[in-house]
Amino acid sequence: MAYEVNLGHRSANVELLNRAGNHVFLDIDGRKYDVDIVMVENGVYSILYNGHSYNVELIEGDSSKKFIVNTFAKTFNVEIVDAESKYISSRNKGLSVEEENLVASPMPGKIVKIPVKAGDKVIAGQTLIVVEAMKMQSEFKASHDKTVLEVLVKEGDTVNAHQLMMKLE
Amino acid sequence: MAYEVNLGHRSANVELLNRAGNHVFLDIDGRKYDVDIVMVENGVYSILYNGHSYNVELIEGDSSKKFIVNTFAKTFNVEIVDAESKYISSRNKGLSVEEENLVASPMPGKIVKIPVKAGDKVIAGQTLIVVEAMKMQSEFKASHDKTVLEVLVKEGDTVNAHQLMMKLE
Amino acid sequence: MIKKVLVANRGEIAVRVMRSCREMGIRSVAVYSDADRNSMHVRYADEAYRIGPPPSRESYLNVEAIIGAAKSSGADAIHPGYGFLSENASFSARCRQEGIIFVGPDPYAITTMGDKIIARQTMIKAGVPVVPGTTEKLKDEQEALEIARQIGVPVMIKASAGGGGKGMRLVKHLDEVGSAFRRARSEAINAFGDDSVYIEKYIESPHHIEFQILADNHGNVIHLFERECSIQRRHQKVIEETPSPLMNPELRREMGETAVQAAKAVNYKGAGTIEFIVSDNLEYYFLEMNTRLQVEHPVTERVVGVDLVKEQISIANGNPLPFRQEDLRQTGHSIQCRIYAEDPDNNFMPNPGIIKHITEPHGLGLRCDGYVYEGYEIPIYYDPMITKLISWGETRVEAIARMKRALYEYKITGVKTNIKFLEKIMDTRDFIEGKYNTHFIENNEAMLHASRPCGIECEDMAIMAAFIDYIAKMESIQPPRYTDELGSNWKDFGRKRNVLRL
Amino acid sequence: MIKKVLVANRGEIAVRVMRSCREMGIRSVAVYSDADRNSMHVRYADEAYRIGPPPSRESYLNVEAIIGAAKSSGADAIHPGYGFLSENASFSARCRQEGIIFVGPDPYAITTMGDKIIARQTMIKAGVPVVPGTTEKLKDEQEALEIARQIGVPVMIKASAGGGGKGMRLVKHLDEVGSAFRRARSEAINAFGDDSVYIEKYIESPHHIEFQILADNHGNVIHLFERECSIQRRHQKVIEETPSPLMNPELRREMGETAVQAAKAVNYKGAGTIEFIVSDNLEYYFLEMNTRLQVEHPVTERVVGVDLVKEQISIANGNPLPFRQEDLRQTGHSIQCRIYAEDPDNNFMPNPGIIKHITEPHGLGLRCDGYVYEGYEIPIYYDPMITKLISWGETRVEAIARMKRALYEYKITGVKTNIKFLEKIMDTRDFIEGKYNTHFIENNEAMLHASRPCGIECEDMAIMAAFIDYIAKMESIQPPRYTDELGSNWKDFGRKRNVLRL
Repeated sequence: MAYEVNLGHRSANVELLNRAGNHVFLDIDGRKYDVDIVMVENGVYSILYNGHSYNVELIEGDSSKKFIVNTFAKTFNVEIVDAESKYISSRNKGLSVEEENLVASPMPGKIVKIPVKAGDKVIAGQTLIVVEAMKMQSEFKASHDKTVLEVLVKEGDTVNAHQLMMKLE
Repeated sequence: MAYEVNLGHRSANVELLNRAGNHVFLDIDGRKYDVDIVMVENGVYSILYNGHSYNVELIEGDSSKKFIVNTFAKTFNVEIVDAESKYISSRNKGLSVEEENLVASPMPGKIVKIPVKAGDKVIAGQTLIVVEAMKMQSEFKASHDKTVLEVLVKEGDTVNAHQLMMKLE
Repeated sequence: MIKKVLVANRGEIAVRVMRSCREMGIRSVAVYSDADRNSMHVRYADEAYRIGPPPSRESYLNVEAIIGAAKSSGADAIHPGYGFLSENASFSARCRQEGIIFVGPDPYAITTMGDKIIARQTMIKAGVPVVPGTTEKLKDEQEALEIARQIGVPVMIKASAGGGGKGMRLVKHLDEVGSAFRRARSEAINAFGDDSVYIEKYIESPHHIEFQILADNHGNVIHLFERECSIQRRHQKVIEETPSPLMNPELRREMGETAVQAAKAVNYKGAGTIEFIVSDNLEYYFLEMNTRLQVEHPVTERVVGVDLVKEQISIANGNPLPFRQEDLRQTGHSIQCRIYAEDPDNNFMPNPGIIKHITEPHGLGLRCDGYVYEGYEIPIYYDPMITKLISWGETRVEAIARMKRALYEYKITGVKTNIKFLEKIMDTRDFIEGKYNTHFIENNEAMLHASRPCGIECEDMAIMAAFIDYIAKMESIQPPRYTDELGSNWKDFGRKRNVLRL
Repeated sequence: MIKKVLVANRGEIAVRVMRSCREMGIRSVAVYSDADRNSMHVRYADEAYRIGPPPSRESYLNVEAIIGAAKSSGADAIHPGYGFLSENASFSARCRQEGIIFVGPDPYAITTMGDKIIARQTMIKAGVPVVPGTTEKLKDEQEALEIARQIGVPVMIKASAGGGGKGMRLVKHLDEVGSAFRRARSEAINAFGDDSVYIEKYIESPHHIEFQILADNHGNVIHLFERECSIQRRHQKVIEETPSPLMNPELRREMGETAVQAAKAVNYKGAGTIEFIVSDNLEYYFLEMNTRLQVEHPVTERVVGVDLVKEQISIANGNPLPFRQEDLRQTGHSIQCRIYAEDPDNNFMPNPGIIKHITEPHGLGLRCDGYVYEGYEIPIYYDPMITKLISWGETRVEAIARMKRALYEYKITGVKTNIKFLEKIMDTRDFIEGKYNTHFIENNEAMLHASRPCGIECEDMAIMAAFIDYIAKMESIQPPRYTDELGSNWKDFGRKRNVLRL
């Protein structure tokens, strides 16, 4: 069975052709790979391919199908698209909230200031919320003229990474 | 509820009196302890008691009730004796095989030589089995005059730590 | 004789101080906020006391709580580390009042060096060169022009109440002084409600070079040579090294003597650092004195072969310095990289979080001063620096090669760090040639933010690892058995996955 | 110029060699047996090739497989590390035949120094002192007495075919020579079927001191001073240090020159070590030469400031040595402890197994050369040494204090180690005073095997941790939900348990 795997903006077609213990034979976008792959520590894979020794580290993201993957050179977001994800994604078509309408904090921190409230009309560039982490304050600003739909946090709250703080429309 | 906890040859009476988050109040053999105890890494406990900072590392043994515990000074075998263990131990009374009749390897290794076979009579000091690990051979010898009841491994086998290799009687 | 030291700090510096205490047979006492119960310094110390809630001003800046912990534990001395209360004169005074040794200078030295204007005046009196210019408000255009002529262009006209570049005017020709003065003044009044401006020589390619000094209670003051600290982002040092690539023996001797003079001028005791600003043509000016241990002290320790924390404690014990100036030598070259939990591609935004996996570098010529461990959650309340990586080499070339090797070995997942950014600095021509000043990061922006190439095979490896991980998980989906769960632990769980069962 | 090095070894030394390769910009190639697929050297290398099943003779001693891997990978050079093929003259010759650079001496030097009798004769010819005595069979009592008189008592009469103390007789007075000769001979014939015996001077309190040498292809030979290696268990070194507490400048100079002479006598090239036996009154005798890198080379690297692996590769590249004898100095003091997976309380029986948890020491003046990691299973097939811990101090006292601190910080669970045994050595008076010889461990048996006191409070803490762990587990017993299992990973699992939910 072939899977679709998204790596950043690239979408790859991946098929597992054969396997025996750590030896895995697969096809990625038509390239055949015969590799020896072992998880040596949790989340750390050692891959031997054609004599080359690769080390790849990964962390599971929000779901079991999403990963942050570190190679020597670069960090990627990787997502496995299986039948279930395709079904969900087809069902959600047209229903999805635009990402720019959701204000989330990229890192954990503390809400220092919320100079707007639900119902406010805001203009592009206007500060919506100020989050402090490690002695540095970050201001989140509106990208376009919008209306504040809902404020989900209050001043003094601590937030987790990727926590939704505000909805706009 | 009080538990019996064995530490080496010592048997202690332990009772959990109260708890709130990491703060635990307990009684060990009549001594009252009010401690702040946290598992900081898996198997690594940090205990603050009376201002003192203790680090205790533990590994689970064969069962969930047995532990190898490292303190700064010493390593102990610790066993929790709960109702279930007491019941099993009372049922087994009189049935238990004497430990000296069981030959087990203390470490993983490879069986180099078995100079005896089932049915052989052996005398105290006679070599029963030779195990090699890390370029060093260890000879296991009979402690008393015995008869070999059963040989559970063969030459060339690799054995795990604590694996039973031979039964005597 | 000090027998027990309370370390009024957290993070790597708390652990570092406790390490030297342990080597000296001195017991160490940690203090911690509620955000730091699991922090390494609490685990490392012999004793530990809670001092308050997470925000610094309620814990690590809470003088009463810290003095209380010192009294409860019976500590003889308090080591303040850097930051927090380390340059707080009233804390130093309070310790003395309470009969506790403060491992650092007396309140007089802290106060004098803590006030920019007083420090400047004191240095001028002691014959230490300061950046030419005024500190007082300029009366009028005429005075501005006179002074500009005296000190020579380029000069900078600055608002006394200023900051953030506002009310600042660079003057390259004398005939611009008048208009620059007027504009700076009008900007100043608008921005700060105060039209005071002053004038200062402008250093075009400034180098930040500092000298480590040690002074005992018997009048002996020595320096332990320089540290080059010009590589900074947002005015925070990122990389430090010693010897400085800019330095020559003559200048080193001269600046070292000046640093000793500066310390003597405030009757300094303990370890301290004189910071200088140095121009491309090697004119140097006193900038400020840090009356405490510096973050970058390890490069000096490595090249001079001295444990500065031990020396601090020895001085606090009243011992004379164990060496004279002529006993000290610089051997080889040392570089320090500060590893921050931050996102270099997003304006260096801090990135606290949980350390999922960490592998720290080891081997010849490396030192790694950190405090995080697997499973540790870096709190949101404090500094984003998680580790200092220090390399040593027989030559600067070797120290750079070793640092690159160390950064390659350093693996951390769970939080974003500046490790790849530091690797790129090591590959930057200006750095390799040792030709850089405080503008280094802005001058090399493009190169430092370029992402490294990951070819199609490299990409496929990333896809493969994620795919195989996913497949392995899918195939093992079955409610774990009761006994499995009981018997399993973290590491066993890892072990079971060592061999993939696809 | 060497561009790619195959490291024909495993464990810490393979990783250590690869680290220097990486710093030199040289690609590294690992070879591994089936027992080592997960081993650190395979992960660390740029390339990796399987060479056979777990037993050494089928993998790490398998010349064909290793040469094959070198050819497949296109490696220019092979670094043999220590052990395995490092002192195998025919392997060195084979590499040359295949056009691969062997990072080590030529077959002649290996062969000459590898044969005890030839080495002894070669050294005598070169004027290097050897242990007085004969190597040939003694004809009769008369000859025995004559030689004993020449070299002076005490002497040892030894069976040529001997070993394990059999056929060995210590003679303290000349009038005992006759009976000792007869008894040694009869024991020898009974034990080995060969009555050849020889006579050798007996060194009562032997010290094992060795000199590191470096020799290039241009006739330059230098030494990098001594290492004291007298602390041994079962004839294996446990602790090494430099400088030797026994040494004085005059003896150092003389022995160093002798070591250079010894190396020149076999036209040596590369890094090598001359081992000496030294008596309490500082008579020294050539013991053997190790024609490779030593396990204990890091103490020399630290005190002399030289990367010996880089020098080996530079010599192999045909470069002249970059320094002369007079450029080299010893700075401070360095000690190495070998950490073995073994049970010191059970005759040092090896203890392979899975590393459950490991915390390695860090900070000023420490180096940790290891290869194990959490979750790694130490194979049963190879050496039980898992890490070398190297401390440095301005003085020997500081180096010891730092080593104690490092051993305190070093935590490892899952396998038994000799860490606590090493800590006790650091606390032993003879060691602290630097007054020890190869009998140190037997002389201090009682102290070294005494268990440390753990008072009632310490015991209660052990009970408490186990009890709380058990209770927490009991209370969380419920079949984990499907989604939990899917979403959980190792580290998250740990994290959930960070805060006890009792």
